[in-house]
Amino acid sequence: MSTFSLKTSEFSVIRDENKCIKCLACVRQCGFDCHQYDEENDSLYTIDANCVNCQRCVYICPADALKIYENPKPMRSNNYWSANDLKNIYKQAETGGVLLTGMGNDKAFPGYFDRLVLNASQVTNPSIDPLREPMEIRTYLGRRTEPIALQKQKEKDKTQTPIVPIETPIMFAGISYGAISHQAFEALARAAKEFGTMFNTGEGGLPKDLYQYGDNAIVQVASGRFGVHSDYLNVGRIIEIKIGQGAKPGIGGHLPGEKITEEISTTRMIPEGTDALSPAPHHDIYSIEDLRQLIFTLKEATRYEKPISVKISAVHNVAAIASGIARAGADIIAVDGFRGGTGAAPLMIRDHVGIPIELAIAAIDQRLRDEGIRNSVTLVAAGGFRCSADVVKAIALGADAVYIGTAALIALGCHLCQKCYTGKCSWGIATQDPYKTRRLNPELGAERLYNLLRGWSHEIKEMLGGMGINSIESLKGNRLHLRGVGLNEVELNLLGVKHAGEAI
Amino acid sequence: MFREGEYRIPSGCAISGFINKDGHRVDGSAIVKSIALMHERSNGLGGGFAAYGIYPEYKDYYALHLLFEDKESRNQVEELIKDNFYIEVEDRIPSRNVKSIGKAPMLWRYFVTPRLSKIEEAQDTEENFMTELVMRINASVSGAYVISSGKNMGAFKGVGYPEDIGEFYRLDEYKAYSWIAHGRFPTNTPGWWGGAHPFTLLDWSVVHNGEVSSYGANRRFLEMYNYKITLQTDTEVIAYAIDLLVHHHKLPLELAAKVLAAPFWQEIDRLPAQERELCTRLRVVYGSLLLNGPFSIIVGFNGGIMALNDRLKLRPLAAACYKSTLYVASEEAAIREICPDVEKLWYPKGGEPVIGRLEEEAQCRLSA
Amino acid sequence: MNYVIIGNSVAAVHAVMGIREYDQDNPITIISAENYYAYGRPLISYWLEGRVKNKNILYRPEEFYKENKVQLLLGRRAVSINPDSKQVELDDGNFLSYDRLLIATGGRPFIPEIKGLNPKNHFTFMNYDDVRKLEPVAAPGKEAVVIGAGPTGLKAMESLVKRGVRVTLVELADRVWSQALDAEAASMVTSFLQQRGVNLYLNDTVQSIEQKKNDRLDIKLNSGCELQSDLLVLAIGVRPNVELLKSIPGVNINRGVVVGPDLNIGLPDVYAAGDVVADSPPLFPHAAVQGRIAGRNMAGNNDNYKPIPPYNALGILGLNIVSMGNSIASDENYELLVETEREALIYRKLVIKENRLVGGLMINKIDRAGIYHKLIEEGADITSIKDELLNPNFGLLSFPEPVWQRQLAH
Amino acid sequence: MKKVYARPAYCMNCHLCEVNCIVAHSKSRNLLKAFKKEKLRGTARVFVEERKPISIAVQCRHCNDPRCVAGCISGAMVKDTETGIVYCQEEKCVGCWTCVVSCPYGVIRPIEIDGRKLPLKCDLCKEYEEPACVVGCPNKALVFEERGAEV
Repeated sequence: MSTFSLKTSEFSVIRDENKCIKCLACVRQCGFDCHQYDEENDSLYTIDANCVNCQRCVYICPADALKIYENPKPMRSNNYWSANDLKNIYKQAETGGVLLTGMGNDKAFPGYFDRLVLNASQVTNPSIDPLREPMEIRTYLGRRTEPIALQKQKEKDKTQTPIVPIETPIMFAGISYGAISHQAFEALARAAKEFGTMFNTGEGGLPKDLYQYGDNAIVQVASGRFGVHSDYLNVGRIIEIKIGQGAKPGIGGHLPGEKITEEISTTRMIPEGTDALSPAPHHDIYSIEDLRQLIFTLKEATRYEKPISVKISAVHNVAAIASGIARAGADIIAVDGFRGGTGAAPLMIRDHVGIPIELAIAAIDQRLRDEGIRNSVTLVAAGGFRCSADVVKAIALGADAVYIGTAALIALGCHLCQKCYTGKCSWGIATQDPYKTRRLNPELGAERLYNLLRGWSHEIKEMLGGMGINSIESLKGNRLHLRGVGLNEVELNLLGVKHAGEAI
Repeated sequence: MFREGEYRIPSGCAISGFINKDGHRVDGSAIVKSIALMHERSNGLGGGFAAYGIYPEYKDYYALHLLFEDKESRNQVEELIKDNFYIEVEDRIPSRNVKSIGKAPMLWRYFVTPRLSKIEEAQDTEENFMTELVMRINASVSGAYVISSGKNMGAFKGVGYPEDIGEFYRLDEYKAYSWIAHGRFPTNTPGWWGGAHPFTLLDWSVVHNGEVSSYGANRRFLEMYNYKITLQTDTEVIAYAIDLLVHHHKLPLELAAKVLAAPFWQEIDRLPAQERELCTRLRVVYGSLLLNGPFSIIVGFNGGIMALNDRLKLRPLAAACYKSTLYVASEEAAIREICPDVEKLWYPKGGEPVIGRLEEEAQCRLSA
Repeated sequence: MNYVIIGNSVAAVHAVMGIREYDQDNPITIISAENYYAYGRPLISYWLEGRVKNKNILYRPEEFYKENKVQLLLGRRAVSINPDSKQVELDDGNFLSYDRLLIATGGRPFIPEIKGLNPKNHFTFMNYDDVRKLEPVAAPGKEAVVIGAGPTGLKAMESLVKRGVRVTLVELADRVWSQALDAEAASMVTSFLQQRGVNLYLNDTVQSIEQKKNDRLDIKLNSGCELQSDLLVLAIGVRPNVELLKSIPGVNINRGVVVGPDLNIGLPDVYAAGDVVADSPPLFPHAAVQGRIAGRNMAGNNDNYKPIPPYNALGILGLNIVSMGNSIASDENYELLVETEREALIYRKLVIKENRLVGGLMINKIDRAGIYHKLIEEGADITSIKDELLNPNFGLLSFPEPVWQRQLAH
Repeated sequence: MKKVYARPAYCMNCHLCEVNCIVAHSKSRNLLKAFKKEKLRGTARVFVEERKPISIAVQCRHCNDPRCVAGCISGAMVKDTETGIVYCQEEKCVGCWTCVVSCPYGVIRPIEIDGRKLPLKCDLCKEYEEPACVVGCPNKALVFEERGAEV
């Protein structure tokens, strides 16, 4: 007997009986036990309450017999109290718990990417055809020491900081092994290697069998220190100290014990089945000086051969914080906007803490320029990059490169059902259930990710060519190629762009 | 209507220049003839010249060429100048009336040396002190503009076809070992005398044909080094970029050229290790100074000129030699016009700088 | 090189294919006593039923002989073999030289001594001619007595029943198909047959036959029962055709001809395959495998025949029976896994001895039976999968991972 | 010869190989017709064995010395000498099931369609360029390739 609940089904799964061939693929593939088969009657039915609209069944159904509809809001419509608000209150009234969610902020905050437009050449200078002319999007990560020490070219110059090339200004964001399956993780690593860019291990360490991808790995050191040891630091090309995450600024992380399988336990160096708790702060970083110490500890540990990145979430004072990080010795600053993804975060934090990445990029870039130290760090932006135009806009605002996390997972099949925290992911991505993880063939995943990078990169080249630019560095911080649409004075100033229609 | 400085103005143009590497000084008629041949590449909204070695008698003084639109701006500037410099000579820049040229601003020149006390006060080098001052005038005194400020050189520019500008400034009366010239075809300007080419900063002068699509990136990078961008022209940022690289960061001109028109990664990747490392670092560090989009430029400086194309060679540039003279121009004809018997003529590859310098003996003689 | 094959059934056909794997050119001659191209011998019951037409009874298409450069002597018998001169003497007086010879003469029905029995008042159920003779008389409404309830008798019974003939089966043993069915299975089959109107006499056999004037037969059984019938079919057993080899020194006959692992019969270049071979179950698959190996060896290869446990699949009136290896074992030396659903006519039994599968018997639920047969043949230790064996999901995944990985990689 | 190989690490138990197999072997070659009109559900020649979390699609291995061919009493089961494909000439088959017992992999399935007994087995979609199960596998858990000499 089911317990009485005020929660109602969000979705209806409609099966077209005329089409259904009863192959039971939906039953076998649903991660949330929505599809049921009654063997006695040889009939199929659905438990709508279980449906999260992950679309797995829709995709797998060979007969195209399934459709998922959002149920009409069962509550009286109210412009202030949204159906979601009510639903959440009902849920909490029943459980008394914190509302959890997965993936990025889905609230309807205004998006600046959607109110920025790009420039193109007409007559006075030619646009450049990327199919005919070289179009360079290679980007280097790391501290840029200037002026160039000419006389020291002969011997290895120890003052020269390590720099790392990426063949496209797009990297895969930190998503930990544990949050996602080994298969998904491997797909990211393979695609990064094949394309010549970087993937980020996230805070869960790097499984030994993926050390072969070390040259394309940014290895993270987060507050939980999971999987951090000498080999791990040395096998990666870049080390990233993770301070914050766009989806949950100011709080730590929690990977439930059910997800700590034998392999994950080995990689993370924690007992199997125990919860992996990342503290909110690093307990050895309570100030910028502490950060500097950690940065140089890591540099010492890796013979100054690897750039050190510091990842923070975009918060109100992000520009000043970034400046401090640059001065603390970081070679790369990664900033994650409030649309950044997560495997699990409290809903309130995800949806209400942090600032949009566009503003954070603009503020940090300008602040570092004002201080004359922009060239000493690489600025990597993350958090909700949906398409190549977003990337181009971010770079024009002042980023050197971007991380894509959500977009990469979508390329792997994610449908943003936001149930990562349940570990039931039907797509084999955010789960450790071996029955589901095998759904993601890393070969195919890597191919899809490679294709995504290829497509976006080509689009970036097209957009660059249109602007008459044949190298990405000429776009960096080149806000003249951006114009705002429907932005107010303050916003325009913060972004450092003119309004569309203004010539200069 | 906005004018230069208030408005970003892309323009197409004609450029020409030559240097007598033996230091032999010639009057301006040849350069005028050369640039005049490319009349069609200008539209009458700007022409200008820079000449090196023209003031041997005042070679140790900064020759400030200034334009004033009104009396008041001249007073303001002169006050500034007097505050900071000893003035050796001041006079109007000689000119002729030329029908086709509209009303000219007041054009003055001052041969000055900075007051040591002021340099000390600024706690800076003499050159930086000079640069600061020039930028201050350009940025803060409305109606006044420093056309050139180097030693033993001068820029002459205005609104009109270059041949008319040459006539106006009586260039046939100056003698220089190197001349560069510009005929302008701006797409949108009322035509302002200060906005014409060449653009100069101390000894540097730049004439330019093209439109730099990386302008925003270049500009914001230079602003980080305290360059005050006043004109919003490509020529201005090119001059500052060269100043930063060569003057402040001490890069040889050849390497500066590799910054402005960087080799493609695919070329860099093929270089021997040491060179590859250098070129990689150059691009990584100075990526923001890469001049992207179509351009051909001629840079004049004390003792030499450099011509450079964008790396795709989207704008024309020809070079030629005759005896000890090096010619560069947008079009081959502009060279043949003044040197029918060229010994060697070539079209430099995109990104490949053509540099002509005074021979050592001439250098010594001219500076003696 | 000259290949000669005596016999033209499955062993002979596979021998041809075996030879042709290694030798595409040298001539092959087949001596066939029957007047037909090789046909699927077990198909005769289906032919009689009318389910298989003349065309489809052929085991291989007519072109088979031409394509494989086989000279086929139909209706010819070999009457003697001279291993010294390497010649086969034919019934027309001719001699055929061979370099390699295959004896694939098969077997013939065993005809016991029965009072009143003569060639005209009974039928056998062995070859095409048998059923061609039966066909005109086996008309609906007629009555038939089939002696022997082994596979042959059962198939004969089935085809007659399907033609509308009322059949009485007489079996000497205490149950039908006693070589394969245990008491439980046999009782299921028996009641199934009885439900379909088949009369059964067990522990009984024919004592005498008497032809009546109306062409009907009076058949007396040992038990004293008397049966009237329109026709009598004898399906008691098979005897190998070894006459050609009997007097040749060096050849051992033990019911069939004794062969080495390479299927040589002890004479240079002479091989045997199929039902004529001693100690080999007279079963179709075994003849095929032996024929293939003998053919390869005749062409110069060196292949060994590893005995295959007997197995048989039999469909009787819709009942599907599969037996493998020692399927009847029931004493305490064996461990039995049994699943019975009498109503559904499902029976599954596996026989285990010393942790090895030695036999199996399945009725109506025969999915994946081949895996059991393979286990019997390999003699593998099945301790680890014993609990799985009769599981409805039993399959490759029931085995340890290295095993199924290897199987998939095949 | 080129064969279908299963890659268990990627088999996700969706059974679409079976569906695609059925469609490819249907008269209509149309999914809905094959299942709804021809009623071919359950007649796949490949089938997925499942033992959570592992599943594998199993099908005929097209052996060198196929026991099913040796055992076939009607001569319906043959191995094509050129392609190596083992297949059943259904019009010749009498449904005796000897092949079912012969197959060491247990991948010939005794099925009755419209009262006709037929041994269902993979014929490598000999009428198609590539087997339907491979083409339709959403996770490349089945591949069609040459893997050289067999053990």
